[in-house]
Amino acid sequence: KDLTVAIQNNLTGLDPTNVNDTLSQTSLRLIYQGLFGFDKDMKLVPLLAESYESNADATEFTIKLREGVKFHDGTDFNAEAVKINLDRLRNPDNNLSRRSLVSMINMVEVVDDLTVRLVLDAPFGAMIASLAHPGAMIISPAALEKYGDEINRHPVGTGAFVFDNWAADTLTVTRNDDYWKGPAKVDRVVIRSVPESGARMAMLQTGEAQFVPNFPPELMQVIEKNPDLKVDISPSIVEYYVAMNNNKEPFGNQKVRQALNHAVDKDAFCQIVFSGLCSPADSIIPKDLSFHVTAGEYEFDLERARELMAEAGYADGFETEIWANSNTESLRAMQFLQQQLAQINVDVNVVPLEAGVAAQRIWSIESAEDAEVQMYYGGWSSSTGDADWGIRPLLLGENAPPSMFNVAYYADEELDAAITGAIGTADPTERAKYYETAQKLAWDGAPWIFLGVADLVAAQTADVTGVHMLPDRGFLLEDAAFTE
Amino acid sequence: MLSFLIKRLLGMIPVVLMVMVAVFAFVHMLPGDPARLVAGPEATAQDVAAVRSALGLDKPLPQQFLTYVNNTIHGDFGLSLKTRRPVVEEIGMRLMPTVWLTLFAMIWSVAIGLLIGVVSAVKRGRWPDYGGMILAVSGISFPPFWLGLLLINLFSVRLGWLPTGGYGTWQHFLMPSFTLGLGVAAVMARFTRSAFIEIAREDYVRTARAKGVPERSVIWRHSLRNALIPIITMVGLQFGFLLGGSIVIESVFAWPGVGRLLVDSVSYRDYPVIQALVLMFSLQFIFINLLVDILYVFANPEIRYQ
Amino acid sequence: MTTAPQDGPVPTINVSGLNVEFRGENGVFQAVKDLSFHIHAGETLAVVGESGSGKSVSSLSVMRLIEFGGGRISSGEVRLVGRDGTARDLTSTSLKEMEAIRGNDVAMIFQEPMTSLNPVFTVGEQIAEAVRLHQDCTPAMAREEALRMLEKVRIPDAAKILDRHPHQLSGGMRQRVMIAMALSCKPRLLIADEPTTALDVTIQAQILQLIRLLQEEMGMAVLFITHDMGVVAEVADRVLVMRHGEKVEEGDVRQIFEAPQHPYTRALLAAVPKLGELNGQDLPRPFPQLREGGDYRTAEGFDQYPSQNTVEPGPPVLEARNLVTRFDIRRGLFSRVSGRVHAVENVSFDLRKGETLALVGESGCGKSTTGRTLMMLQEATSGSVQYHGKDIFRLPAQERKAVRRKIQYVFQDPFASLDPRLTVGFSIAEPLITHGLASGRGIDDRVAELLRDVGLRPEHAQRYPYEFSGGQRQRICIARALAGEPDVLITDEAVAALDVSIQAQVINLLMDLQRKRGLSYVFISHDMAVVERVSHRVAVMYLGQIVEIGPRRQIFENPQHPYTRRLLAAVPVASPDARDRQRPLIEGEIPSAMRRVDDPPEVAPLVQVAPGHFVARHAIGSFAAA
Amino acid sequence: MSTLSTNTDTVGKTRKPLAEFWRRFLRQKVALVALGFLILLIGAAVFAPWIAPYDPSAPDYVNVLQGPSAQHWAGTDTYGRDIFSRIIWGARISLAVGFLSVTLGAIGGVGLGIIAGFYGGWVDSVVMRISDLLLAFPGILLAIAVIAILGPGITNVIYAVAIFSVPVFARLARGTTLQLKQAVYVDAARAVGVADRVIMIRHILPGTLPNVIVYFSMRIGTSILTAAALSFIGLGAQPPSPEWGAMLADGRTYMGVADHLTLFPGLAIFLTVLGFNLLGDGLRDALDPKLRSL
Ligand SMILES: Nc1ncnc2c1ncn2[C@@H]1O[C@H](COP(=O)(O)OP(=O)(O)OP(=O)(O)O)[C@@H](O)[C@H]1O
Ligand SMILES: Nc1ncnc2c1ncn2[C@@H]1O[C@H](COP(=O)(O)OP(=O)(O)OP(=O)(O)O)[C@@H](O)[C@H]1O
Ligand SMILES: [Mg+2]
Ligand SMILES: [Mg+2]
Repeated sequence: KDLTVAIQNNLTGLDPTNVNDTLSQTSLRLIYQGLFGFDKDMKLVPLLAESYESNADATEFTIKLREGVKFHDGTDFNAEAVKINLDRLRNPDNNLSRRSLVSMINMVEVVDDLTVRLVLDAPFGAMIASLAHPGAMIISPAALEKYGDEINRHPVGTGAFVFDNWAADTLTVTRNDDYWKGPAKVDRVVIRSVPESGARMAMLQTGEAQFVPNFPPELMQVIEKNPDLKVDISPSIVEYYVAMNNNKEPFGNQKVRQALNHAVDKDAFCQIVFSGLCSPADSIIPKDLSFHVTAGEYEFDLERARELMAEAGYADGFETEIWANSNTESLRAMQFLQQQLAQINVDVNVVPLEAGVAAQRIWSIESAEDAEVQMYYGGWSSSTGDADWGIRPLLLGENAPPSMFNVAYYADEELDAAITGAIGTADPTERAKYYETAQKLAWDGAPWIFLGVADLVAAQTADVTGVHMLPDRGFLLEDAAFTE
Repeated sequence: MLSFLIKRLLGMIPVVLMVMVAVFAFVHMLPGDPARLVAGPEATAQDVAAVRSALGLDKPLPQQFLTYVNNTIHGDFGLSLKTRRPVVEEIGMRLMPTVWLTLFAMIWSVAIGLLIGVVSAVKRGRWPDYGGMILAVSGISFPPFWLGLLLINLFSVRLGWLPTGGYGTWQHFLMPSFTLGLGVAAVMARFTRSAFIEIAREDYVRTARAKGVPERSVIWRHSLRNALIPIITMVGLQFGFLLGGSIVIESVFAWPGVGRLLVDSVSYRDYPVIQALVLMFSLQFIFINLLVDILYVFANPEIRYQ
Repeated sequence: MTTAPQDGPVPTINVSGLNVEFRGENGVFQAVKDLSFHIHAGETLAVVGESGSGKSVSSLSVMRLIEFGGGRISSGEVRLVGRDGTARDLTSTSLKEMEAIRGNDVAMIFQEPMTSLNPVFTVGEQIAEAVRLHQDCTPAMAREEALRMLEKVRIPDAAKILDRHPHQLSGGMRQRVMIAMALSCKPRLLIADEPTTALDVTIQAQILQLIRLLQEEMGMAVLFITHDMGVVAEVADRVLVMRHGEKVEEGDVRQIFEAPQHPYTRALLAAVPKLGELNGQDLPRPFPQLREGGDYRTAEGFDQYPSQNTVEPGPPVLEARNLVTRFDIRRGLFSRVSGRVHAVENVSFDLRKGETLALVGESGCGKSTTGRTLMMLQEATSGSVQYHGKDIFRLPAQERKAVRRKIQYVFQDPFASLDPRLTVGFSIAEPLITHGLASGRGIDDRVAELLRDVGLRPEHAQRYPYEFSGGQRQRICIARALAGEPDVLITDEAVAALDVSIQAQVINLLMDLQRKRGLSYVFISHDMAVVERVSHRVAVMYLGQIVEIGPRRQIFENPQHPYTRRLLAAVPVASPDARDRQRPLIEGEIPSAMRRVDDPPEVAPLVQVAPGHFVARHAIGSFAAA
Repeated sequence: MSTLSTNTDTVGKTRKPLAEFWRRFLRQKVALVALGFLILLIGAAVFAPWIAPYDPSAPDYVNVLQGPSAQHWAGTDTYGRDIFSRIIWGARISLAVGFLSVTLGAIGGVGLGIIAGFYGGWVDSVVMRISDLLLAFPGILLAIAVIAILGPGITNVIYAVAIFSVPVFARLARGTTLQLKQAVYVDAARAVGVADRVIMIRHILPGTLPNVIVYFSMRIGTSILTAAALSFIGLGAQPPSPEWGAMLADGRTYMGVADHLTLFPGLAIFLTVLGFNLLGDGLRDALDPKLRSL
């Protein structure tokens, strides 16, 4: 039987090392596998690797590979294949968009047929997490040889399904009978892009699709009324926040930033924007990311907010602008924030930005001084499942646009030290300490209005099991099966 | 006839050139950096710079333009920035679904539109006229995505008669082409009515009656042929709109067509795809115009090739 | 006066007590009142009457076509004997059944030949359709029949014409196609509504003969509507005179001509211009007008008007010199000029203040184009036109506007020259407004005055062109042309669509204006009898060239060019005694003015044969050099 | 003898075309009803602050997504805002976008089309090639371009929609002009000395109007929906200003859960567009004297 999955957007490519969107990456997990991967709770698990060891300062990783695995084209999976893949990915001449995952590797050594050693330039504690990212999945060396750049259209991996066809809006894969974990339980998986959420729901109802990840929470009622359908709600690692540009008055003032945090009712935010399927943020990273600690709470308290505003000299409020990518959810969120902040006389002008325009005005500026952004609403998920990628790109002082994504232009020396300290070691307890400090510091400094962590909602027909959403909004289909 | 065709085609060369200049200017005027979008949300500044130079977007604009024109003339439309598939392939696999959908929608809506228009004109001022026109006006007033979703709800979910969307069998065509054609049918109905009323009082219509031509034939043969000129003009325009304008319908019915591709490409700043698509739209527009002009001559021999 | 069914055979059609009305905004308008008449097989009834008297409406009612034009037969009976010999009342026949009767038992030739054919079908198809509808035959047979009909109406090269579209044919040919179509099913009754009004005399003569021949052949009853008493005399067995929607008199053609009873009929006959009436006179002279209660048979019964000597000496108002207007016909990829229509070729003439120059000639000879060129509506290929010594082709825009007011044009097609979206009042007021000649109420008053001048009523100002009959429209156009108080008036067939009485009135009006204001006229016409009345000088055109020009008397009494003579011979004479039914048919169309680029027509100066009388002696068309 | 036999009647006034047109329009019953509705709507838009029972952007988190009730005639939206009030306020934006943009487009298009058709030659070529260019460009893309350059906001939406209405109006007007300029009555006007400009306005423009009005009234609907589409991709009205199209687009994710979110804005658009179209038909018929007696 075929499993049809309806997703919102078109896939952008089939070369895992060269795609950037979660949907494409996660879909490619059907065909490809990495040395490591995640289970449905986003816990790191070995896949093509069996185990690894690293030295103390996190500069050398030795990885033992699984034996007897074959690519779909019959090529053997071995250390040489890993070397070819990692060397291809980290070579700047190849211009692969996922290069940053492995750019810190200095050398890939084939120790024996089933062992590779990675030697890094500098300590990088999150190395193994990076390898678990779909961008570092392993491609058949023979196929790379054969197709060259065309590998994007002829994927050959070791996964549970063999590539069949990629048309305008559909990816079809068929069962790999030689899969090393044993053959999958469905014959084919079809991933179709269906832009309208209403249409995706209709497909579920008619049985044209069995699984709809990222289901709009507002439609849950419909599913709940239908005995043939069910929803699956799980926590995500996507945190929503409003970054306040610290270079712009009055956001340079910590009291103002804290006041704004007190002025927003986070429960209401979850209710309005995500129909209640969301929990208020309690740190700069979501609960389900490793090294998360509860950093504190900005309770909804308008009195306190007004007080702080007065202390900061803004008793009469001020006028500002909020930007976000334009989509239904951010529009809803921005309007909500507009109403909330109006309570403390902050007059917010809502400016939705078309994707390209957003890229231009927020990320592609020449230098930090040119930034016009005042407040930016967005969400972030750490695609490596590690705290590092959840904090460093967003709050490290030097990572302000255009270099990375610190739209708050937040620069705090103590915080920077904690963040860089954490990647200097591979020792989990030490990293945990660093990250605790970082989270406490950032919470107190309030570079953002901390909002919430949305739940994942997936809808499926009741006769399907083994389909899951991953906390980063990807999904796992490998174990899908139909119950009769 | 042949020389007329050649002349018309030659006359369109400047339009195509203008379109090329315009679309090039257009994509580069759009705020937004494709390199940024290609490099992805997690890319660093260096990554973006690397992508930019790999795509040749760091070259001076005039040079980029010449490269673009040169490549286009040689039939090379490049690779999509987004999927890295050849643009020709990217468009190729979406073109036919759009063309068929458009044709299908066009055929039924023109037929129905004509029928309603003629009946309204003939029964002018009586209830079939009001009924027909209100029907027609409703056709234009329905927001298409709303209607599309209502239809899916009724015919797919409730009744289970039709697939919710996608491109495939004839059943797949029914709802999208209905939704798409509704506006056209309305436009056709109203223009037909209007043109028809103009014709109805012509002397030659009276002549036809005087020789005993049955009323049906007076309407469908003698009057309609003469009313065709404005109608054909409208069909041509609508056709052009439909091919490029079915974006909403393609989204609602998950139709793998060029309209959706265009919107996706714009938001992705996929320059090669946008450029090729717009060029294609303009060529198709030229072609339809030509067809319209040829039809004019068939519809009314008084119009000569000029 | 009722027409009781007479002894003998049953008439083909018997109309009794017919009333037709139009429901308008301003109430009901009764267009035909209590009309009765009958026609026997083989007989021709001519219906005459002034414009707007209900002639067309009556005939459309017989066809039951009036319903499609917004009219209604309110009472009366139209009893027609069909092919099967049974008589039925058409007023109570359903419209569905009428379809089988129309074209089959009754056929009609319409007043407007230019617009009555469907532009999108070939003429062959249009005739064949009629055949197919009423006769049980295959398309091929219908086409055969269409060809036969075209040959019968003597269209040269009929096989080729069969596949032409109407716009490719001249007015005369279209009218013959209409006749072929009407006759194709050998109707019992043929209604011909002014079939020749728009045509020039030579073609008219052909068509009249044709209808008569075919009538004799098929034994049809013919209802012939016209306002031309010459035509009536030529074709009618009996005559019915209408006025204001009512029959005023009916009788045998001789009786009507010799002993008309009703004063209106008398007035009508009195107004008929007769060729040769001014023989021996040099100057034009207005039509005599029947005195109230006067005896139409004696000169004493009329108000006679003296000849008018309005021509003032001095320099001419208008001088045309070597005027040439050609139309390029382009073909092919590079729009090469493949041929030229030599519409006006080397035309020169003078026009003095107070003078009327008539321009006569067959259809397509270039009369209108000459007029349009004078009006600067058509760019001249070469030559000049001077108005009071100023070359009007080279005037600055402002002066040009002033000159335009002074030279006015009455268009050949009155309906087309009125904007259908404006009231006629506004159309007449337009020159006043444009040139600031009146304002406010002054405009309304002036418009009312102009309307009265041309025999219409002031309240007509509020109506739209389509609400008028052809003749009424023509008068509106004259009123409009007069509004700008011009010096020169170019009238293109200005009275062609008028019935004789109005025609006489309008012509008298024009001449009166000439006398009072010293107006000069270029009088374009194909009606030689009218031309004789009005003109001081006459220019005869043929294939774009003037073949003969001279004082009116010279041209009419001593025509020099063979073409002039032929033209004069074709004029029908308004007397039943003069009719010559055995006259041979003149065949063919006039030769075309279109020539290859490398084949220009021969032009040469005219030769003076008498003082002021010039004649072409070089070869033009089929007329060889003399 | 210069005054011929006439029945001397009352002197009729020369009715001006405009007055005449009005008189005829007043007889179009359906169109009058439509006009009445639109006037009502415009009134509601103008007097929205007094008519609307609630503040259109005031949230009420206790009463979100409520169906129609006595308090909220059209229910409330995601933020508990009163949909009825939003529709009344939204009339301001939607009517402005729908009407102004098309009016601008029509004025520009018809003007250019008549000039192109009347003068022909190179003027015609230039105008028509530019309009071809605009037509060849998909409308939504053109709108995005305009807004990308001018920035988002309702005024720019109006310009954007106006610009891509121009070519069709130009074509329509040009087509009719080509026909009408051949008319003898145009020659007749010229012969009287009427200036080209006046001929275009007085004799040609009215002839183009029947088609233009029909298209105009249809276009209003399209442009309201286009504006909605633009709002939806974030290029239209600024939130929280209530724009019908945006309300509809927003509400569509609730279809099946809270249908009143789409029903009422949809109905508002529907009725407005219907109103404009019926009015358009009426105007068209009033402009055409030939239809009078029917
Ligand atoms: N469709 C119509 N609506 C209103 N009045 C009409 C209509 N057609 C004709 N009339 C009026 O009916 C009267 C008779 O018109 P009709 O066309 O029969 O005149 P006619 O005798 O044929 O004149 P002509 O010789 O000028 O053709 C005229 O006063 C005319 O204004
Ligand atoms: N715009 C034009 N283009 C090409 N040929 C034309 C044009 N106008 C007139 N002609 C041709 O020029 C010739 C003279 O036409 P014109 O209208 O002057 O004739 P006319 O003497 O007025 O005839 P009628 O008595 O039928 O009105 C005809 O052969 C006609 O076909
Ligand atoms: Mg008549
Ligand atoms: Mg003429």
